Amino acid sequence: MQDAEGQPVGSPRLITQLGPWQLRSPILAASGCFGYGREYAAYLPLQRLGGIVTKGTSLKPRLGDLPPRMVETPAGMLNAIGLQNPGIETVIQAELPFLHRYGVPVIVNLYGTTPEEYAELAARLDGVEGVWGIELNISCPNVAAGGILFGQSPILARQVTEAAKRATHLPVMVKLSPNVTSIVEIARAVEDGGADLISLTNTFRGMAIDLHRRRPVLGNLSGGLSGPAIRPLALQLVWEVAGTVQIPVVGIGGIVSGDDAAAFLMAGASAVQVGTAQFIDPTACVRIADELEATMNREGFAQIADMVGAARQ
Amino acid sequence: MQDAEGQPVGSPRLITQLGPWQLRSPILAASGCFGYGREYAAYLPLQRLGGIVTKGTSLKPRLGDLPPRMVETPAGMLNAIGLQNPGIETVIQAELPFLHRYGVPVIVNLYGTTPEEYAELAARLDGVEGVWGIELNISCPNVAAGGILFGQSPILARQVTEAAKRATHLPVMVKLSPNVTSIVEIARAVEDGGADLISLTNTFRGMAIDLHRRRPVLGNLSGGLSGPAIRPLALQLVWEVAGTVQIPVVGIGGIVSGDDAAAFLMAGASAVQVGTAQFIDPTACVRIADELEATMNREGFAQIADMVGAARQ
Amino acid sequence: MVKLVGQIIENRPIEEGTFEMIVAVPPTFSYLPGQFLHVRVADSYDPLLRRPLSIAWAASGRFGLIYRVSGRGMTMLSRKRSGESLDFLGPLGQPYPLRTDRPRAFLVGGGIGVPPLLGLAEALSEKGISVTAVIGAQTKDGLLLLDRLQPFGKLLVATDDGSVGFAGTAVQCLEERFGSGGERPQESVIYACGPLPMLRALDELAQRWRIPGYLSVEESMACGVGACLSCVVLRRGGPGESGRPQVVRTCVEGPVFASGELLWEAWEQPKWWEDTEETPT
Amino acid sequence: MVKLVGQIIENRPIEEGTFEMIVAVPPTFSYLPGQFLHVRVADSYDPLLRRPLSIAWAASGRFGLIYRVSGRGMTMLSRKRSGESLDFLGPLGQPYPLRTDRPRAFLVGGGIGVPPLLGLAEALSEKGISVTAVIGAQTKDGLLLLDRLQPFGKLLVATDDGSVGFAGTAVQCLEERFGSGGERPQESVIYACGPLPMLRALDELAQRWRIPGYLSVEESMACGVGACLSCVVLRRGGPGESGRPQVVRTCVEGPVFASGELLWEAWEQPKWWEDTEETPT
Ligand SMILES: Cc1cc2nc3c(=O)[nH]c(=O)nc-3n(C[C@H](O)[C@H](O)[C@H](O)COP(=O)(O)OP(=O)(O)OC[C@H]3O[C@@H](n4cnc5c(N)ncnc54)[C@H](O)[C@@H]3O)c2cc1C
Ligand SMILES: Cc1cc2nc3c(=O)[nH]c(=O)nc-3n(C[C@H](O)[C@H](O)[C@H](O)COP(=O)(O)OP(=O)(O)OC[C@H]3O[C@@H](n4cnc5c(N)ncnc54)[C@H](O)[C@@H]3O)c2cc1C
Ligand SMILES: Cc1cc2nc3c(=O)[nH]c(=O)nc-3n(C[C@H](O)[C@H](O)[C@H](O)COP(=O)(O)O)c2cc1C
Ligand SMILES: Cc1cc2nc3c(=O)[nH]c(=O)nc-3n(C[C@H](O)[C@H](O)[C@H](O)COP(=O)(O)O)c2cc1C
Ligand code: FES
Ligand code: FES
Repeated sequence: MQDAEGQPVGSPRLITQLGPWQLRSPILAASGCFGYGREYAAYLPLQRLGGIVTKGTSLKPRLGDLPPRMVETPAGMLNAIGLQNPGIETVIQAELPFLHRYGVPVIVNLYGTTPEEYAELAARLDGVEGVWGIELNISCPNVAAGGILFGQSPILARQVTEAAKRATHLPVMVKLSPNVTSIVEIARAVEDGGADLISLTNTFRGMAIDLHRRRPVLGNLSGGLSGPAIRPLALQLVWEVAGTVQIPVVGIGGIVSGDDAAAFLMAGASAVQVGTAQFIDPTACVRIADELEATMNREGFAQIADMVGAARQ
Repeated sequence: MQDAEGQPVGSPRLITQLGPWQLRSPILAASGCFGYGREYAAYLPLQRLGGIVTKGTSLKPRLGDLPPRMVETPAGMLNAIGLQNPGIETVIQAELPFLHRYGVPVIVNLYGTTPEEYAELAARLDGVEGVWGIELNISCPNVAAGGILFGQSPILARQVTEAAKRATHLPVMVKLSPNVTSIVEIARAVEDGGADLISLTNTFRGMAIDLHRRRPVLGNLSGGLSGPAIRPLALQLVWEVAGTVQIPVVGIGGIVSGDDAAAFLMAGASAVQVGTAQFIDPTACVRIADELEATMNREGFAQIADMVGAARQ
Repeated sequence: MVKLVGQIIENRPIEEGTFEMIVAVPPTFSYLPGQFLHVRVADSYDPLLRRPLSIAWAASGRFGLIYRVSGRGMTMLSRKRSGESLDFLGPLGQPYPLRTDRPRAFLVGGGIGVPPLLGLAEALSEKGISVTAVIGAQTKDGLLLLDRLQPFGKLLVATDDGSVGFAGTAVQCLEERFGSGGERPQESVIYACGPLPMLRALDELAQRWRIPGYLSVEESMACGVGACLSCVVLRRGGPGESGRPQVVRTCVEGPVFASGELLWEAWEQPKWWEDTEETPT
Repeated sequence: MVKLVGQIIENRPIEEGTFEMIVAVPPTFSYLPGQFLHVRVADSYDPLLRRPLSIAWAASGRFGLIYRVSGRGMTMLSRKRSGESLDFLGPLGQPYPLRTDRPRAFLVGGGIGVPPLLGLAEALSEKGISVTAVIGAQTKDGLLLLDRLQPFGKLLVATDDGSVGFAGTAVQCLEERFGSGGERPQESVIYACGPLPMLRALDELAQRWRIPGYLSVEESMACGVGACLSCVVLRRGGPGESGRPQVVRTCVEGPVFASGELLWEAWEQPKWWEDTEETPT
């Protein structure tokens, strides 16, 4: 399929209603794995994506964590990037206009150290051209303050959500951390706080040890585990959350194929995000969409909406 | 090395002090992955193991979970066995005497639905020949009552520990669940409850979906993830707990090589358990011990104790 | 029951999508038809686990595996070349009993269930049993190993779409033979390997005609040696066990079970498994 | 910057533990010395990530990779056979600048850093630059590609144990040449690829002798294309940036950096990275 300007837009069967948004595909690029879109523009038609969630963005620029920042693990990788980013102003001035040209829905992933910071970030993005919504990262395991702390307490998770909601007209997606006893409790708190969507999961806190140097490999000691290794864990969390909240859920974690995406949809997600798979295959977000259509054909689903929750009956 | 009867006992350099026990090796067979020792006796010299932790054992026999009970995932597997076991009496009469013949330290993994049941099980094993200790499974994700519930609440975890401690003279090891917000909180509760050792981690709750049947693969819907996929997550938990409690920690999760075992020791574990690796290589527990000795040579460690916590300096 | 390493002599496609691997082993290696090997397909941990494969046949110092290249594990296996080594455990599990008290054996195979019948056909025919292989598939192209079974006796072929032989399933084909009086139930034994629906239908047929039947069941396996309790099925309790169902391991007590032994409903009826605390076992 | 699939023409050991893979690509394929490819070594997800490998050389319609079979990824790569395809991204990253303003080039390679110098030596000598390769290793057996570099100019060899050539490191060997007045710093450019300690020592040497130097750095990479921020190093800020250090990506702004550009202390001194909230960048 092509749009008015002859650009490929993918099959109409992939059209997805995700809360307030109608998307061309249920496959979105996950935060931190797609930069601000520039790097992958040469590898795939950006306009075919359901959306792009940007790298986590803070008020001020951040240098991020000490290297080494990445280490491979079985079917996974640990990262401790530490939310390196140029700060919200530079992102708005220098990065978002590029994405806006492609007409691809942009969701800006936000990171703050206080509810007020989240609110300030959310307010700043209100009305910025090309921005469809924000994703609150209350689940980053690689920063000292904020981040995961908000995602591990129902009260704080709710406060951050409320603060952001009050500050912006944009739809607010809240991204949960898996490192909790009860994901359902956090999901409820976030829903009560007024979130429009929930995305999960962020990475799982993990570690690798350098035997020779006799210390953890990563500069930050710990990192966040992503990739196929975490897929069964993420699927379980999505299953639990989708069975609890009324707002739409976006599944994330180890998706590398159309069948993987289908599993998350069947577990109750309305769309998915793809992260680490991009590093292995820079066309992943579009390939997975095409594979998902093949899965729909094979398993007899006419449209994306029919798959959502199909394994819950 | 051989013992008085000419049986191989492994290198003296592998001798490990684990809390109250002096073991021939820091490599123990993990619960549920070694049955009651019979099946693997043909594949490896049992007396070379640091110890065998038996399949989870309950007061009454249990049929376990509905099949399918196992599904492979990237670098991991999900299981939902549901603690099938013949009950404590049969285990004492029919299974433990077999292991006793090999002189291998036996630690009986116990599962109950109330603190009283754990106490009853612990009391029953007191003085049983060949039993060196018990491991309280307060972390099984595959049973409806008890199990993981105790492992997710500091108060309950402490109660179960205290109940078992009061009921037996045997050393009590408590096996933690990773599905918690703060592993440190649970570890402290268990230490306060009088535990002699802490082992971690049990499996992570996960799910796989059968796209064709449009339902979760496992009969129990969810299962527990084990294998190399979880190694970085388990290592992180061991790092956190070993930095918190004074009692020895036994590391478990995705260990398949001597280098993997070394990483857990360097993170602060005093010994490790090997589970899923046994399924891939039925000689794993002994091979890993031999590889660990090679790692010690390569990295310049004279004895096991020197490695413990070496990455924490 | 050992861990062995054999050398691959040959590994090539023998039919569309199906490979045969021939492996050299010490001449002391022996097996009984119906037993399987637990094979390591990769050095990596993805895929993680070994794969159970029936021994299709064995001769002095070598054996054959015949496998369909379906998923990732079998694809990796198919990439191994002659000269490389194969890491396997086995032979494992209970074989088909070779019944010599009845003169006629029907070997029913569906899909990728055919390979173990090859060695079985040879063993039975060596014992003077008259062997009839009943091979079914959806279409003509799915039929496996017809030429290899031919030498050991009669061959009946069934395809769902009727593209060759009997139009219908292998079980319906067999039913028709007994129903028409063409075969005598009281002289017959049934041996089978194939998909679950086929085995259930055969079990019913065997019980109805009072024919002894032996069915090889495929369950997902982790350890393959009885340690993990992954691969279980429910077996009807014998009179001595006061009729209580037993959880048995496909890898140790199976994969071959006698007709009438298995509680197939267990696959569908959670009640057998639920509230096991309450179930007096 | 593309995702390509090439066909492997050859993949074989050229020296102890070192392989050369020759890959056929469309004749339009071109690269500049110092650039790398990001190569998929397995179909499985263990190992998960691509592996960065320098292009050692390229000719019309083909290129060569030269790699040491060290860990699992390289072992898997070494198992690929001619006729199979190779999935790669690239050419990626910044090449060595080919400086023609100075007549002499010193190409310093340690360990597995030698391969990219091959194509570089060829390109420089084609431009009329006098090339001297300075190759170091711990022992004689670790010296790589001497015969392949020979045709492009002079060759200096250094071994830590003195088993052949200069007794010491490649950097010490070079130091000695300049120190003895045997080479003229003001006519020279240094190009290097190798382990971190070698690069640091060379950086110091180059700055001290005021020789322009270009150093290729190896950092762990996930994406290889600049999206993940895994592979960063700290670069000194230029005057225009008021001297503030910048985080740069080895895969995009590197792997080749100019001597004097990198803040090596960043690898050791967390203070550069800590409290970044406070750091006015
Ligand atoms: C006792 C026994 C004997 C067998 N003999 C043969 C044989 O001779 N030839 C042959 O082609 N196949 C045989 N099978 C089936 C064979 O084991 C599976 O086809 C194979 O495991 C598929 O692996 P895969 O990675 O290619 O497929 P995938 O579908 O990718 O495998 C994913 C997972 O499912 C399991 N699995 C998939 N299919 C089956 C199945 N049918 N039975 C059990 N587990 C399965 C795998 O072991 C693995 O854990 C046998 C199975 C059993 C239990
Ligand atoms: C720009 C660049 C060019 C390179 N060119 C060459 C070359 O031409 N020939 C060659 O033999 N090697 C080269 N290397 C190093 C090569 O990438 C590593 O040797 C290789 O990744 C090791 O993979 P493995 O799985 O065999 O080792 P493992 O040690 O098992 O790898 C584990 C992980 O560590 C990473 N890693 C290991 N060693 C290195 C390293 N030295 N640099 C960066 N990451 C590493 C791997 O990518 C992987 O993520 C280059 C590296 C970079 C960054
Ligand atoms: C290198 C890297 C950087 C990431 N950065 C962010 C980030 O800035 N903000 C965020 O919310 N999540 C971040 N994530 C998490 C991913 O968005 C995603 O939730 C996680 O990786 C799981 O998905 P995957 O397995 O598909 O990668 C990052 C992940 C990786 C691997
Ligand atoms: C098939 C299977 C059965 C298990 N049964 C038990 C059990 O009965 N009791 C218990 O405490 N842990 C049980 N476990 C958990 C293991 O002992 C171990 O904690 C976990 O598998 C992680 O280690 P691994 O990655 O080395 O397997 C089981 C694990 C598997 C895979
Ligand atoms: S596969 Fe482990 S018990 Fe059968
Ligand atoms: S490897 Fe991803 S930015 Fe360099």
